[in-house]
Amino acid sequence: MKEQEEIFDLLKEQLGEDSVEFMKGEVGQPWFQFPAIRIKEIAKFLRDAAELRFNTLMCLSGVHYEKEEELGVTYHVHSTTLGHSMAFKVRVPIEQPNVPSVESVWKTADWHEREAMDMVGVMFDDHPNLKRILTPEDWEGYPLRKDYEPQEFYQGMPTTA
Amino acid sequence: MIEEQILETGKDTREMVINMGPQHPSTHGVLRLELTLDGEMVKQCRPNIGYLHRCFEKYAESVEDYAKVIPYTDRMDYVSAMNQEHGYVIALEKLLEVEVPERVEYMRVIVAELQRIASHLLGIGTFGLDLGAFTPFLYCFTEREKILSIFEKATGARLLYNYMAVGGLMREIPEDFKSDTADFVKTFRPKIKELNDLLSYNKIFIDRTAHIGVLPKDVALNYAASGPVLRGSGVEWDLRKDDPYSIYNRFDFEIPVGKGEVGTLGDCWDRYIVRVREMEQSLRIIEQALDGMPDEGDVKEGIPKRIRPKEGEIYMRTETPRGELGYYIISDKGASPYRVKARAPSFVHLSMLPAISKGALIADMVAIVGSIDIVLGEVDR
Amino acid sequence: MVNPIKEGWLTFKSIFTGMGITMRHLFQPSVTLQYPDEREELPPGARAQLYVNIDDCIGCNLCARACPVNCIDIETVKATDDVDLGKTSTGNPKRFWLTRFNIDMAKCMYCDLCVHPCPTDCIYMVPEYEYSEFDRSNFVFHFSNLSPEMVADVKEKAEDEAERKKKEKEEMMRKKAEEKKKKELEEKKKAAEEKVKKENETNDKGPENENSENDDKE
Amino acid sequence: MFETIGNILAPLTAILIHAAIPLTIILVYALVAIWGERKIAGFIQDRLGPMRVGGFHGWAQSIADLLKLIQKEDIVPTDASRFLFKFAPFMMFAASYAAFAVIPFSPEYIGSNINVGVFYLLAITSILTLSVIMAGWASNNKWSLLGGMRSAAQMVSYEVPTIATVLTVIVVAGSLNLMTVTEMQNGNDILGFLPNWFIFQNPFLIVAFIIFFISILAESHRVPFDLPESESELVGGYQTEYSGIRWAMFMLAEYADMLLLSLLGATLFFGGWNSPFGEFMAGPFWGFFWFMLKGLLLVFVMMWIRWTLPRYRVDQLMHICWSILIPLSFVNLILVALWEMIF
Repeated sequence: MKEQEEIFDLLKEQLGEDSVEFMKGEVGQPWFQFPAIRIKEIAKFLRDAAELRFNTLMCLSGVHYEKEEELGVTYHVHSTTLGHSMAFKVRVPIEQPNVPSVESVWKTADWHEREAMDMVGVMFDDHPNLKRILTPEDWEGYPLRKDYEPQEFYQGMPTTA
Repeated sequence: MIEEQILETGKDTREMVINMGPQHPSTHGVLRLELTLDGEMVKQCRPNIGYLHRCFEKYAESVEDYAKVIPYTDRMDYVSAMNQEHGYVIALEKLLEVEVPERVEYMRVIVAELQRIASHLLGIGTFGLDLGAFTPFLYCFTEREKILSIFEKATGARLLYNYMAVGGLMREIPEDFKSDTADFVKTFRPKIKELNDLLSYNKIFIDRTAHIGVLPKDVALNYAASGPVLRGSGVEWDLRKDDPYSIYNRFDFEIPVGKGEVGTLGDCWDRYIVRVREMEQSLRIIEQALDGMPDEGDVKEGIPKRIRPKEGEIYMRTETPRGELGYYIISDKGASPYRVKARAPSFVHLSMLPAISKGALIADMVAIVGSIDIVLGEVDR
Repeated sequence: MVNPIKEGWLTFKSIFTGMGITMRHLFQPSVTLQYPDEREELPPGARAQLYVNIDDCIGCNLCARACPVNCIDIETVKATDDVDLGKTSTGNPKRFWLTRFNIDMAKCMYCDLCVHPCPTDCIYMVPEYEYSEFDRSNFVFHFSNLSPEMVADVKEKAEDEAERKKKEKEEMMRKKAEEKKKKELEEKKKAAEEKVKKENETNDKGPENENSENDDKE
Repeated sequence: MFETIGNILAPLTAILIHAAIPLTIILVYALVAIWGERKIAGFIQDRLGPMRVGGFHGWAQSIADLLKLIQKEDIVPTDASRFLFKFAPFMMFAASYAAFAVIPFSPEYIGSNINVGVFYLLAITSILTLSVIMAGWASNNKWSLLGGMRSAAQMVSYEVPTIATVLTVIVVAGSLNLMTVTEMQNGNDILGFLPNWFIFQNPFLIVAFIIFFISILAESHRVPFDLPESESELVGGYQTEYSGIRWAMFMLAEYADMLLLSLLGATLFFGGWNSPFGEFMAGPFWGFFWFMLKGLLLVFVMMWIRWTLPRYRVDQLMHICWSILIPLSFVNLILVALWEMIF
């Protein structure tokens, strides 16, 4: 069981001062922010480090930050052996939304990443099967983006009643 | 010989691709499994989902009120609507930092546990139905109806309740709620034994479910399985105990885990029996909660007039009948949430279907899908 | 050799246990009801159909705003001054004609969210569940009790009154503006007179002048 | 001239009447049994079953269903093998119906009193397998094909223990003629009061009956061996693409098959048309009554089992047949023969 601050110290030590940020909103839970390019390596470290042992990825969500014109991915991990959990994020620009896949670290990320790609449009590199999952494969646009406009016709059928 | 034939015709006649679903009696809704078969042996299984997709998350972002999302959470996992609401209101209460009255907390626990029993009854019943046992299914439904009637008295609805509000409950608790629930608990205990005799320990049922769809511990953890599926693999992990929310830390109950009694650890039977035993534990929780619930108190006083959380985000997870349901809510001080993501347990469990179904027969596929107890409303959201 | 015999014995035993249970149930009374001959009475708070007690509605639109699926459609017209719509049974004064109060029960998702905000408790769920229709448009329930002529009449009146009031307002505004102008003019005059006076006085005394200016402001 | 016509017509009429009796029995039985099964299922599941059509407990429900099914459009899938698809249900019913020819319904009535009755019956029921494969293959549906294949494997396999157990009875009786077999079970001599039925004559025949009963469950596709049409796995098995009257024919054949095998069991083990009380309540009509009662009792047990148990998987089904029932039935055959030699 480790507090968030302890995890922060540990991560700083491991990854260097400038590649980890510790953030918190006015209310709610704090999160860490990592550079997108290193996410796979960090994920592996989080899973395997003896003091952390984040063996399961609870949730992976894609977020569209409209003001900043960025896409984000939030990972929530927890450890069933040590009992602590944490959240961390990566942010990428919307023009080049590439994030390395963590599917090889946590298998559960497979479908979560497909969903994030389907809904928000984050492209996960090295994902074995990055196809749309909830919407049809030939759907246009990413529904959970804030500026999303539904297509009017899908295969000749009107999408609105 | 066959190889030559394949080269000549360009067709591999040994394998057959078959679509199980979206309209198939045992895919529990509109799940489509693309099965590659060798005879009746499944060589590859690819789940195709999205037939029930309603984009709950977009809805949640577009309605101008946090409270208006609650009826939509009901519609995710429609057989355990109470638990879905519970998670969402707890998350919002954490964001808003509101205190919840004692009576409300007890009531929420009671309805959540009743709903857990109702949901497990449905899961067990349909599982039996998938394996050809029709009668236990209807016995389970008879019991489930009793729970729904209790709910109907309390909330006015039988399936989709919209009962929990942020900081309170939508309706006053009816006077005879306690006695009704106590009656149900009393009559339900012998029914579990009957169900065990009729289905759980039936040799044919055991033959069908033991050693099938084995999910080893480490695979389960790597796939982030939760709830009865994870416990069936022998991991003692229950959010009600390990990350207590609401007032679950006040109750004394056990976490049933699979032990591989009749087959391999983590097979379909283990996942099934965990559900049966969980119902007993839920009854224990309900009894304790009925004893502890204060008789007086306004359930509506804590409801805030306006829900406007400050900027921030939260990931709140609760234990639903199907496993860990997480709500990831980002607030930007607006009237509606900036982002709501529901981490649905069925979605995660379904994603490991290809891993545990290799080499199974078609009949086993049905057993495996039944034993992980998915609800497509939640998978597709 | 022992194992298969034991297995076989267990199989038969469990089968006979199960058959014993089903045989017992064979003679138990049925738990189902022969709907529509017999009906179960729904509890009083059951959510089956929305009902609006239109006499108590004050047209505040809170229910329509609370609805997550926008199935409530309300149009109100402000009552003219010469009519008194009376009060609701809860004592709230009514100020609007309800020219339209439609609920589309085909859209409604029975969430009960519209019921709670109502200040007069006039919208609520009733346990009436048999209202299936062949045409979807029949699901739009019209609760307004005004006849179309009445609606037109009321609208016209309201428009007239609105126009009249607008005119009155304009008139008033105009008058006010005129008065203001007059006042200003007078004040200017006064100011000018005073200025002259003051100028005359300043020549005599300086500090007094400041005082008088302050007085003016007050 | 008229005499010649009379000479031809008279036996023809006789044959027709002879043939019509079992047909009537089957049709009436099927209507009653389908209604009865639904009622039994209903009562077992704490509900009532059909209640609307016809007044008392919905007795006319099957008739209404039949009328509805006749009116249905006759759908043949586009890529189906048309002739086989259309022919299969009728062939299936024909096979079950033809087998009734050698069943002795009462001391006075048997369709055809041939000396190789049992042999004929077992041979003709093998055609059922063929029609099921026919239906499964001709539908051009993958589920149907799987169902047809399963059913072929199942029926061919389970014929072996059926025949082996029938053989044990034949060993005791010493005749293949079902009428003779029945007549041999006349009287109440065992322990002074038990009827002379084969099941009481020889302890090993009880084992034989159990094996026989399990086998006929599988032969007539009843739970726990209803894999060919297991609705929760194969949608509808070989019946998936059928509708309307053709589907009704399948249903009819299935129920007829159930009755046929139950009646065979009643003949072989429970004394056929013999009254359980010796001479009391015996005679042609009472004989028919007792015979049908015994058969329907077995049918009831089949239904009762159906609404209790889950179903086996296809490999377990084969395992039960080939490594349990068949060895057991052959060992049992030897034991029965030894018992007969010693006593």
